[in-house]
Amino acid sequence: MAKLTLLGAINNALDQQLEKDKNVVVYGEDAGFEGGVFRVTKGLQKKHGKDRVFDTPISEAAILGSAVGMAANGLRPIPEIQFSGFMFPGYNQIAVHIARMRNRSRGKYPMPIVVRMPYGGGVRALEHHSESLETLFAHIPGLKLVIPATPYDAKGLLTAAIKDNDPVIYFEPKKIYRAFKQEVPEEEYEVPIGKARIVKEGSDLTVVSWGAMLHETQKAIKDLGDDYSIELIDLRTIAPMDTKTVIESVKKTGRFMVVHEAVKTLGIGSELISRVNEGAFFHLEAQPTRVTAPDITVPLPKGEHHHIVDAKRIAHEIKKLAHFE
Amino acid sequence: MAKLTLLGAINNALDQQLEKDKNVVVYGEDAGFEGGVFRVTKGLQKKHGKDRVFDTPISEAAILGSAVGMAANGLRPIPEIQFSGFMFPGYNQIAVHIARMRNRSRGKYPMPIVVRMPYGGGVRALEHHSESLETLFAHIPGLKLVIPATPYDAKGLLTAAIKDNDPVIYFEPKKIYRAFKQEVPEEEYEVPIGKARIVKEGSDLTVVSWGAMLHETQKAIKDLGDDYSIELIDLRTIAPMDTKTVIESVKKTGRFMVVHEAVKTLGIGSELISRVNEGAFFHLEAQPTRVTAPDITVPLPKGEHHHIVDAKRIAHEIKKLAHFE
Amino acid sequence: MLFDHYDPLKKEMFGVLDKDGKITNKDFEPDIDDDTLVHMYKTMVLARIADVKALQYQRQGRMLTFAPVQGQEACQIGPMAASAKSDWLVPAFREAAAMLYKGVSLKQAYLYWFGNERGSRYDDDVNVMPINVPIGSQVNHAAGIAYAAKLKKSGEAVITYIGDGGTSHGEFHEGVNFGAVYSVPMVTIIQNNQYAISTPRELATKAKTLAQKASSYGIPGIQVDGNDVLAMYEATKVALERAKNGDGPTLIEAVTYRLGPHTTSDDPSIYRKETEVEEWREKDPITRFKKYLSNRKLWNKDKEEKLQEETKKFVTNTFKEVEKTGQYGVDDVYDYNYETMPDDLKAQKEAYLAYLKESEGE
Amino acid sequence: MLFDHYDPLKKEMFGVLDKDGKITNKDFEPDIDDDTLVHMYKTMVLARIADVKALQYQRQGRMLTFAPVQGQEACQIGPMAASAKSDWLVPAFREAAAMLYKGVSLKQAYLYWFGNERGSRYDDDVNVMPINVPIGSQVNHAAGIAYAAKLKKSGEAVITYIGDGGTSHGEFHEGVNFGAVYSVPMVTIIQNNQYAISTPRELATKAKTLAQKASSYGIPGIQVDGNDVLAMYEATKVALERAKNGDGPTLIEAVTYRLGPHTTSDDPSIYRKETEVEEWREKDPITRFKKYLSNRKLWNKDKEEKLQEETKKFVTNTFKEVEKTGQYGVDDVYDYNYETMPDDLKAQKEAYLAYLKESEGE
Ligand SMILES: Cc1ncc(C[n+]2csc(CCOP(=O)(O)OP(=O)(O)O)c2C)c(N)n1
Ligand SMILES: Cc1ncc(C[n+]2csc(CCOP(=O)(O)OP(=O)(O)O)c2C)c(N)n1
Ligand SMILES: [Mg+2]
Ligand SMILES: [Mg+2]
Repeated sequence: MAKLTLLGAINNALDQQLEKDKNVVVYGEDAGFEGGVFRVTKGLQKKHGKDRVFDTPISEAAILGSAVGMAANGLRPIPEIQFSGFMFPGYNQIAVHIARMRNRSRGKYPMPIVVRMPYGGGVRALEHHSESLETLFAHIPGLKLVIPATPYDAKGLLTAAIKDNDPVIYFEPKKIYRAFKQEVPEEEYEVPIGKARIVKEGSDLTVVSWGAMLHETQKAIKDLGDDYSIELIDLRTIAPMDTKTVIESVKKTGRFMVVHEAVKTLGIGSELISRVNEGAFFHLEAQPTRVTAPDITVPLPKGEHHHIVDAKRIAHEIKKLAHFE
Repeated sequence: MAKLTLLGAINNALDQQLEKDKNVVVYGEDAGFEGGVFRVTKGLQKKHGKDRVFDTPISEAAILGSAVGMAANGLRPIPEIQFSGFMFPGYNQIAVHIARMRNRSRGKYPMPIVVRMPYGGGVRALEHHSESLETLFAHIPGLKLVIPATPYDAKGLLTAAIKDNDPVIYFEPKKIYRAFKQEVPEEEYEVPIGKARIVKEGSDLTVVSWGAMLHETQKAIKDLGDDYSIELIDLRTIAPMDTKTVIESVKKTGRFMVVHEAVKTLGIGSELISRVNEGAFFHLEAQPTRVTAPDITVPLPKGEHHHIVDAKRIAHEIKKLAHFE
Repeated sequence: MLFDHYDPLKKEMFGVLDKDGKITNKDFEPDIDDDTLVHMYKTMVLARIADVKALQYQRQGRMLTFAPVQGQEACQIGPMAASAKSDWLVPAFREAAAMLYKGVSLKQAYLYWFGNERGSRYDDDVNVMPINVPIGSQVNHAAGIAYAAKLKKSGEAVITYIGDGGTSHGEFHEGVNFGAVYSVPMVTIIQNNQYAISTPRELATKAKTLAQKASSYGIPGIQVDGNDVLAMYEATKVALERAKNGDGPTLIEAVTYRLGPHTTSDDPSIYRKETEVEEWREKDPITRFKKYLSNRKLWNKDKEEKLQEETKKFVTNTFKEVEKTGQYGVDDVYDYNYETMPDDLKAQKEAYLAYLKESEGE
Repeated sequence: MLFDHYDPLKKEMFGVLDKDGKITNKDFEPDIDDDTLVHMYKTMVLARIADVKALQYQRQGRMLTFAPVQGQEACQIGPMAASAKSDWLVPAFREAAAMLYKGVSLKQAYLYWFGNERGSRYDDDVNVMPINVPIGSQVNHAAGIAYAAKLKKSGEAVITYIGDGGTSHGEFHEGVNFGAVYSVPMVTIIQNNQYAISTPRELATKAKTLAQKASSYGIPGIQVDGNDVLAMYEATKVALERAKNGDGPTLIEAVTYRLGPHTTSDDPSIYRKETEVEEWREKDPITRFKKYLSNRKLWNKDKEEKLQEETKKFVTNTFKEVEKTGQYGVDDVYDYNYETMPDDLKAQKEAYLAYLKESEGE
């Protein structure tokens, strides 16, 4: 076991899978020689060769579209999008091909592709470098979407994603790339896609979050102390959602809150609330609460604090919901 | 007053605004000379000249990106996307520029753009010709999204959209382009953006729908007869949503259903249910119901009937919800 | 090398066959064995008849709207005949002739235009990608397939098609460029059939030829008479050799014409003159090739009559078979979206099946 | 015409000034009045000093990451000086020098890199679009602005910038093509600074020059010494004349070098040798231009010292002013998303303000 950051765990998983499966290829803008702008793929080109770990022209449609072709011809491509805010020019390939080729070809051409992209705010970045675009992937049938919040899950989920025969979008919470270290097994292991993790059991209120925001939520819960018995769930997989775990929890607690970085309207919170309605309506003791960004464009850093929610705000909302009669 | 189809009403609104405002331009793939593949823009090039109504190369990014530039330089562009399923290559321009330029430039460059696109299924079409992609626009701050269900609204909403100084995505329910005619005033009028329409008052149950699906819902209600007192709302504007009208209705009826063509997960239904929770939670007598397509890719025509809901299914679900105790 | 002789910037077009099926360019006449020549011809005829019939079925409401191939058979059959079985075809949406040559069955082709995804499940050993509707996106798929071929040293090359209108698309640009950067074994054939739906070639781009776009990617480009099946064969063969030698992609512009409508929903009389169509009908690629074969004594009237009759029967019978399949079942709709169906989707499927049962009487 | 003399396919590069500031190409030496020459020089120096200072502030954590312009001043100032006040500038993200010349104030420029949208609200009469981060997309904006100019017969032309790496993008392809199809008044300048972050120019495309991509759109293309401000002026002037005459777009490749890092988050020592940087430092566009001005007796040591001192003071004071603005308020975040705030957003804003109030003590 080694102590790794989330970034280190991703690098380790990529390295291991490149080693074990000669069909795995890793590529993207600056992902080869220098190892990516965040150095997530550092050292991989040197070790695995520049045919399997390589730099691309700036062309997201080609990066993602070529993955379709590589997958059709037997590879397991892992393209990187430099920042999730730059996925738009390649979204066509994701929505109309990567998500659909298996179904279109009635199983002849499955798409074992993992699209990696750093996402999320709070890093004092320029425009388009702070987006949380979960909805744009979770709404498209045929895709999976996972988001690790810990180094352990980062490696396990990525390994599972690479071995999955369906396309997986892998969001990397860049704010916590190097925030802390955790013991991560050297050997291969998988964290199953589609299973949430109960971070902390509780009986008064269920809170669901993921990615960097999970840690803000944890902080809020810690700050609130023992007065509140909160069940905290790390959703981990956004699509397909682990509805069951969430519903079970709400049946127990009767109160539901979701915390995310994305804007409110049609954020993942809206889907979770709908599912909680469908699965635990008569257990609800209060209206579900969404703690999210408002429906505005992510501001530049001097205004970003008005957009992204923090532990203080989360704690405030938890108190309100817990005390609601 | 003339009796017009929905398509005729759109043509009429475009014609009128081209006439009244020399800054209006209309363009898209085949939108000029032949008047578009559905003939929505028929006759407009001949009448207004080929500098103001024109054909473009096949390049959605250029079609939408040039609109940004035209708007910045004083025009009111109305680009057409041939089918909503082909908007993806141009989605970058919509999400990162059209929606954001006003905010980015702190008001210097507003974006008075109307992006027209036919959408929706049930017309025995090829792949990518039947999508309902409301979510991909309603989730993006800075955009508006309207969908007419009648010729009267088609003209009024389009006129309002053209006069709006913010970007409006205008979905055209192609299934009902020529389905029926309605009296449409010759003179200019606006149907306000952001206001739903109560199609029929009722006291037992609220159903919200829009576009072609509104008509299936109407049919279902008619088929059900007088046993059920249903309040039917045509949402008309998807973003910004008329939350108030919906909430008021649910407060009255206590039961809520949404019917749409898009897939279930993160469809507009999820947002409506969340808003109903937030605004009328303690009025709800039963769990809200989503009557939508399942979370799968739109099938080719020989399987499409398993995807899109019809009047029969809607009636079935209304009965279930109305009888729920 | 062939490509050095024809400079698209000077509008030099490569051809070997004239309208009467005579060889005008001995230097570049391809060397094709007789059986292959006849097989090429037969497939062109099959594609033509299947097309004519499908138009008819469609007008009767028995098939979906589809994209007819009439007039473009040569630029599809020539290249396919020049390729190996293991080489890939990455079509756009108007390549029925090419697909049939590469081993897609007529039944599959028809099933697709009948509205059934099973029509895109070709046999396992057929290296053809499904019909690709979103313009340009297939070029990136081709680049990826070719990248994999190069990495695996499989010896495969890839041929992809795009229309004249499609060359304006960003996906075309990125795909050809991507392939060129890595020198992958890939040949991009532009079928310049003069129109993108109603929009004439001149509105796609101000470039005089589409072949000259090759210089943007630092690869060879050539303009070829797309109604000359031998020239298309030869240009593709040389391009495939380059590809397999590691010399990278080639761009071929096939100058041709769509004799039919864009699709069955299209009315070409709005945007083009019948005289123009007539001019191109004179250059019909099948007629030209038939003359060539007759000149070489490989074909005659009797053979033609027999072929016509047999093919028509085959096409009619195939369509009848396809028509019998009708609407398809719930499993087909739900079961191919993922390898293993997620729980929530399973629940949706079960709910739908339950509804179907409950509502049977309603 | 200038463009006929330099064929990018033959790698002929246009230049007029040598390293020592001597004219090597009398035929194409531009005719610029003395005041303008001096103003051009002063703006280059301002851009350079603003850049050096900003790097320093950024390292101290007082500014955001930003894209330095050092080394590329000539390919920005030359074209801007050749343009009219009413002509538009549509920048990518590394055009600080061009923006300053066109009337963006240093305060605005700094405010943006300080992380405040107000830095993108230029004065009303300044025809400059905000900094554009998503690669390539600005080219389509330029095409649209130029389309509007043509339609309104306003006489304006549009200059847009893109990097070498950006030419691989589909948005570049579509934008230049769109402009060419309608012959709009538009000039696209590729700043080939040899790298896209860590990725060398050779990996962007196999084309020998980027200027040759022009032929793909049927427009003229020229490769220019991008560190030669006079050559850049002249090439742009001719291109703008063509544009305003209705002859359509031009593509200019400016061969230059980014002397600094890609952004302040970048460590160029990973991917390029110091010797390479040194070579290009010798070709510094500012030094060359200064020598030219000195040769023409328009500049001397005293003037230089004074300029340096004044500019440094101006830059430092401007930054101090900017730094005082600090974080901005709730209104700024909410109020510019729509002309009229929708009700639900209003409610969100009110809820947030209420929360701020309630939680003050927490
Ligand atoms: C991205 C995208 N935009 C628009 C369309 C609609 N469309 C289908 S075919 C066509 C014209 C294609 O013209 P061309 O590339 O010349 O091919 P041809 O039809 O002539 O074979 C268009 C615009 C599409 N399929 N994909
Ligand atoms: C669509 C998109 N993809 C990726 C990026 C991230 N990115 C920012 S700058 C850059 C390199 C740009 O290189 P080049 O075009 O040569 O311009 P330069 O930075 O050298 O001025 C990249 C990849 C982006 N901004 N936009
Ligand atoms: Mg065509
Ligand atoms: Mg560069």
